[in-house]
Amino acid sequence: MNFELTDEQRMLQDTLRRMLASSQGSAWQPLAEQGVFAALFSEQYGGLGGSGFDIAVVFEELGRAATIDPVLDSALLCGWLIAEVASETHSELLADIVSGEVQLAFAHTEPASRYALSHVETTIEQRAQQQVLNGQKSVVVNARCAGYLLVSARDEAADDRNCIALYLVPANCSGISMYYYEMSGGGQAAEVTFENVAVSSADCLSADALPAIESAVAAAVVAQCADTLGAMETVMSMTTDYLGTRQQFGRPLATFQALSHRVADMLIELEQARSAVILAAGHLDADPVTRDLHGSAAKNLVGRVGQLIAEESIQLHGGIGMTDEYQLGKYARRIIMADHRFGDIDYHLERFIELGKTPGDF
Amino acid sequence: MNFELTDEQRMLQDTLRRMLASSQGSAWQPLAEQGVFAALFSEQYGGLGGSGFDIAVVFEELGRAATIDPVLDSALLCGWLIAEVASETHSELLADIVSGEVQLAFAHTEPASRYALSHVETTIEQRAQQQVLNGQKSVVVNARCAGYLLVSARDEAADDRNCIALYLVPANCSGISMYYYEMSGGGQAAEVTFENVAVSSADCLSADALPAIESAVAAAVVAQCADTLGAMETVMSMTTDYLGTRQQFGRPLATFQALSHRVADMLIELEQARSAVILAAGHLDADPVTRDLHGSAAKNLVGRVGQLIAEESIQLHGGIGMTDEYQLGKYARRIIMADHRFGDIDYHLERFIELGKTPGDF
Amino acid sequence: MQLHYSDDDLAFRDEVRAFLNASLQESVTEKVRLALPLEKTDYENWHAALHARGWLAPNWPKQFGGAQWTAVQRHIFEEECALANAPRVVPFGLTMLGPVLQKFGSPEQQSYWLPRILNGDDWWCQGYSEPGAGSDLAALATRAVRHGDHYVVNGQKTWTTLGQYANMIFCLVRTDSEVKAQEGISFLLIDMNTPGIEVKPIVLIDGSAEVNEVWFNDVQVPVENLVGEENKGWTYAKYLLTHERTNIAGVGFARAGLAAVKRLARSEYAGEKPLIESPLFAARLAEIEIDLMAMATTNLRILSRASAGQAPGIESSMLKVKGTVIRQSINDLMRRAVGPHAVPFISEVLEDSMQIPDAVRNGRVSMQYFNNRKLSIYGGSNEIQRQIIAKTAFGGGR
Amino acid sequence: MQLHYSDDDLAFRDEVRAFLNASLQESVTEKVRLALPLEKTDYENWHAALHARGWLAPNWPKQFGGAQWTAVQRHIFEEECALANAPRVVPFGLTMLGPVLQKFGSPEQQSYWLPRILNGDDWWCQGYSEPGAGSDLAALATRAVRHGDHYVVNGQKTWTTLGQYANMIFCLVRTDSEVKAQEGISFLLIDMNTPGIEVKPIVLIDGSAEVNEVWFNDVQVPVENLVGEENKGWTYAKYLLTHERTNIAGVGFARAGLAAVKRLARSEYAGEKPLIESPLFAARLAEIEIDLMAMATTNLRILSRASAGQAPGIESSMLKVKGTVIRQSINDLMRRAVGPHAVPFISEVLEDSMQIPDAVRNGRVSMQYFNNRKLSIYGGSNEIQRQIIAKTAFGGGR
Repeated sequence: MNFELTDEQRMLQDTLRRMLASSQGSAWQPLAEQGVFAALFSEQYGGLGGSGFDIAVVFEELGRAATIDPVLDSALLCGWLIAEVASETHSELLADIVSGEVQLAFAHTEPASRYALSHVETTIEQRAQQQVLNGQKSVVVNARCAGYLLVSARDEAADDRNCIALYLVPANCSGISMYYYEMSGGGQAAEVTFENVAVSSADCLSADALPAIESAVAAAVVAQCADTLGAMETVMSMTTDYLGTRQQFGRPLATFQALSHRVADMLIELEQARSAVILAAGHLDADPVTRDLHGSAAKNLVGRVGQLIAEESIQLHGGIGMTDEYQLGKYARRIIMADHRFGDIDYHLERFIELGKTPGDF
Repeated sequence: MNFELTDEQRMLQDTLRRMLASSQGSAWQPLAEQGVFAALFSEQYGGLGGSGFDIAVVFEELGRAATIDPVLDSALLCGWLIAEVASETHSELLADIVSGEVQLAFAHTEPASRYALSHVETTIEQRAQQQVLNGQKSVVVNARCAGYLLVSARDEAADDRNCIALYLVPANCSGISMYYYEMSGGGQAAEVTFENVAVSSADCLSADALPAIESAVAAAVVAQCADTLGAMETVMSMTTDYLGTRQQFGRPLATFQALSHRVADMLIELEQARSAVILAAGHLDADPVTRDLHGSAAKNLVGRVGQLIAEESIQLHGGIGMTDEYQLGKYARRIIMADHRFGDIDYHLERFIELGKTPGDF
Repeated sequence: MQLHYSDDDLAFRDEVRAFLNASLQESVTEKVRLALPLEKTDYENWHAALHARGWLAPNWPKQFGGAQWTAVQRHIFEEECALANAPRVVPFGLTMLGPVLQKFGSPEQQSYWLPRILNGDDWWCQGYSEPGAGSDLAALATRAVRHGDHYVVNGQKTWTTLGQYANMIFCLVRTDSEVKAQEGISFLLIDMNTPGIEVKPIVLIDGSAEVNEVWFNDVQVPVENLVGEENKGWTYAKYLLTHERTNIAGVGFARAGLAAVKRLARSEYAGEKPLIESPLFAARLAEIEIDLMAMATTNLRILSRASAGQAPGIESSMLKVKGTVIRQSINDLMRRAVGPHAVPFISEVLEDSMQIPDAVRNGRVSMQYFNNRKLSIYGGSNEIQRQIIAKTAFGGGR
Repeated sequence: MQLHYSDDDLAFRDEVRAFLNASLQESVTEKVRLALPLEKTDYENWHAALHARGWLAPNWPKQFGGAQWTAVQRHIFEEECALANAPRVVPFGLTMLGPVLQKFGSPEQQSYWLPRILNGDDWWCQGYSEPGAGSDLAALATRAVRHGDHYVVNGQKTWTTLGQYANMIFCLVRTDSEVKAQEGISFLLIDMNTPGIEVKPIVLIDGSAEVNEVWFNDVQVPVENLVGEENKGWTYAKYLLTHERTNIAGVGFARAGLAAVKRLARSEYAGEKPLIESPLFAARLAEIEIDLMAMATTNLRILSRASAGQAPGIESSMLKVKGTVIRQSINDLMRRAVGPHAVPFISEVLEDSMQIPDAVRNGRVSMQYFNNRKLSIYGGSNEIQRQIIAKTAFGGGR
């Protein structure tokens, strides 16, 4: 048993922490130059890492610095999807993702799908000489900057696990319309409508993409949890700093026992969150049941801890914590909104229960 | 709107509080002499009260004093059952209950019924010239002192709401065997086995007793919640007294802010519990859905608050709170064990949800 | 005990409902329901409509033009307004300054300012908090120095809600720094148009800009704008804080919020079933509903005691804590209900907020969630309330 | 990172399992599983079996007869013992006094007492707490006054676990009352058979009688039973408290408890379905399981750091709090699982406890629930632990 990072991981962590501490606005370019995206992929796909721990190291730092670049949705999520289903036919695109040359967006969630990965109503139909996409996608993160969309669709209406196809569609195709918005947690997304968007069969990356989607989302769950962990670390240090400095009734807030005991509970839960992230990262390459069981455990626990730490930090700060100018709010939004991506605490608790019924050794 | 007790209720409360504060061991005789049991029944059944608030007043005081007599299970629960189904045929027995002359026990719960009131496997069968009871009853409170048992049974195996009959059986009938035990919350109970116990058709109080059982249990739920409320009041005053007196690190525990804020939260929840009891008591005579909705709300809320107050009081007391000699433990057991009678917090939360689906004005 | 409204109360409720039905415009209630920002005129119109009906000042005595309702009537009114998504009545003149002037103001101040409050001639805001004095008002540093018939005021106030619309502010200022912290404070009425005053909005984490900083730089205030005696302002401020807290529990807001959650949870689907049938969500919802039922009853119990002339004690602190916790849980449920659609950042300052597609506008519930974190911070933080409750409990004075 | 046990560790685990399998008697494990009281001989037999295998003192250096395992090996051993329902090893001699003597005792004390601990010649108990000194050890009042070659001890100790079986007690006593509270304390070894000592059981709320009061009335203790220097006892006590807390999280106990809850919840029925399929119960269970998985990992992380020679910091306080909260939640689930059958009072002093019908014996889980309220009180209450954590956090020394 060994809970230490490898030397490479530690270097990556140091580099990222230094770089992001000084970066303003987008860090995409420096991230690409430092080869950070390569850390998210195994050598097989042109990367230099790709393990759960590599992913966790990168996203913990991105969360700690509250970086707004779409590393999770574009590089990791779409990159893993391409790697899983089309690494050979689209090796050039994959290389461009790994190098940071191109950005994508995963158009999968729909207005009625909530967190279910298998709920797809968008249709693909054969009409005359071509295939056409019709449907509505929700919360397509990074749609505005994406060169391509990865679009899930079905050729029949069945709401089951089979027959979910994945298409690679240039974002500027005729028939695609988007309503853009900023996200509370940082970054941007869009509601995307497909109206008779013509695609060719070469654009179809997979006719049965759900296992690949589940695998890529499992990596995204590890990333999202690590991101929240990093953000919580920043929040905790802001909170202890503030309480140690701010005076009320003639002494620092930190000396008020009722407040300091709440800080102790937050620190305890932060350690729990760190362990949950380690467990999820360490099982990302396990069989799907074990992988998802630990992913769900982490997403549930980190979601609960995130809510505690975000809410308590604001409360312990008082008024200043409510202001946009102070950085805390940005982090609190990032942490709370993370629970609305890839399944919230209830979704993952139920999935954990469901997966736990499968006998297995974990 | 008026939240004041009537003069009669206030007098009853004062009398009870005085009497129970000075009583040692069983208070059954003085309770009977003061006409306390009469307060649990309406005039129609020979009583002087019988409203939800009358019941709440009595049981709040019994809980406050941690009285161990079986007022709830014998007088209230069995009394209400007789009143509901056999007030005319068994008027003498009812009068003896109201005056405190006789004690009964309700043999209804079975090893597999958990909290469901409609789960009865005990059978009643016609054999030759007589009817015989066979089955097993669990947690029959007050079985040891009961002159009669009220036994639920079915003549067919159907596990539905119909065909649950109620029999009045002398406790010393041949074929009845009992395993007695003390209860953690106070009082005693037994596991009771019926093996070919002969009964006559005159012993059958009702052939379809479930609505009456539900009504009597609704009154028992109000009583149980009020009892817990009273017990929590004692616990809170023990806790604030202790923290105000006990010195640690040179000053009273009450001056430690982390502890005093927890006390504040307990007091807030205690007020919540009081309101929940008032709501349940005030709707005891409403239609069954409204009645049970408020009963379930109270049992759930009081159960949650009880756990908070019992656990926190022990923790705030430290070691002394763990000892049997100090009175706190007795109260903590009474409060926690109340959650295991007539449905626990989960059972009542689910029932609340279920009942809430019925349209109604509450 | 009698849990139900009297016939008189029920008749009053019907009267309120009829009035709300006739007077509220859907364009306004829709904004309230979606927690979108109101125009200044929306507030003003509602103020005028209530004034015309004689219902603007339920808490004022008749002699000053108030409705002089019973506590139960006021509760009914507040609850019906919340359920009907009426705009809130801006409280600074009506429920805060008004009672202080009625109790401590000079006859001249009463006859000049009180009618102007009712008529809506002045829009008041509150100058209590300062950057260095949050829950600790005694630490306040804004100074007023008397020069002849004027005070000269210097300092900074913060968290001034709706200060951007106000033309008048009532302020706590330090007039004597030699004495103990809570003495030496005075209560001044200040015209916001006086030279030297600057108002800067504070943007909150939900993007809203309803609260402000107010800066005072050599601001001249006529001495007749001093309320009561110099250096006695702390007494008036405490009166204001403990007085008039009938709606501190926010029962009406909570009920309206819970109704909104249920609406959402019936239309959102988790798989084949509406979310409201998902066991975990239903359990969260039911637990909050049970808590709210109890708290509403606690609120009525305290109101009914107040009607009977008993002073509210620590109960208002209890209601403040529990009321805010419940409302915050409802906001939490609301964002959980919309699932992945909670992420859009729909600030109230977006101008086309009524044109945003429905799915995207769901993000508004997250804004409410973040905005309502303030509930447990302002008006005496929940920590301060717990301190008050514990102090009373250990003082043995329950 | 590598989350899994090494091959060596796995081989060790197999070895432990085989040993437990061969050595534990079902009559004993059954009592442990049902939380029934053990006989003195049950403890003694287990002690002897471990000693025979050389596994009695995992934390002792080899020179004193210890196994000198790695932290991970000790963790494996403790976890396997808990899962196998092995009796606990009475810790007072082995994990508490032993290390103190090894570090601070004289060569004579080491060579006399340490083998006796291993051989089970002495049954040690602990005399720290006093009625007036709970979490505040510095307030202790038991005095030892030196007269020639003896100390004369007067006072009272409390919470002395298993003191009824003990023939020796190690005590903190005050030898100088002139100095500051934490100075002037000495560490004495006292023979329980000395005249003037009286042991009285304390019955706890679950009816158990494992803890005791110990009274000292002019008890003569030879000076050679002083450990280390006079008035330096506080240093040794702190060493004892911070040292050897590898099992503070109680992961093994929690895992065994969770397994027991699952067994119960599969056999209890709520209507047609086993309780484990009831959504609310399943959710409670899953949340605790998730918390436990994380805590077990935190525990391993800290152990692995300790193996690497890093001193445990506030992490052991964190594990104490989270570990006890989790174990108490498991006890809570256990009583919930048995539903109405939780009410029988099945005290451990009932002599026929193995003869009680199964349904009634379910009441035992409530006893465990009540008994384990102690977990968050003793060994430094959770409030003390939070204080330590906060102090470190604000001291900046993480």
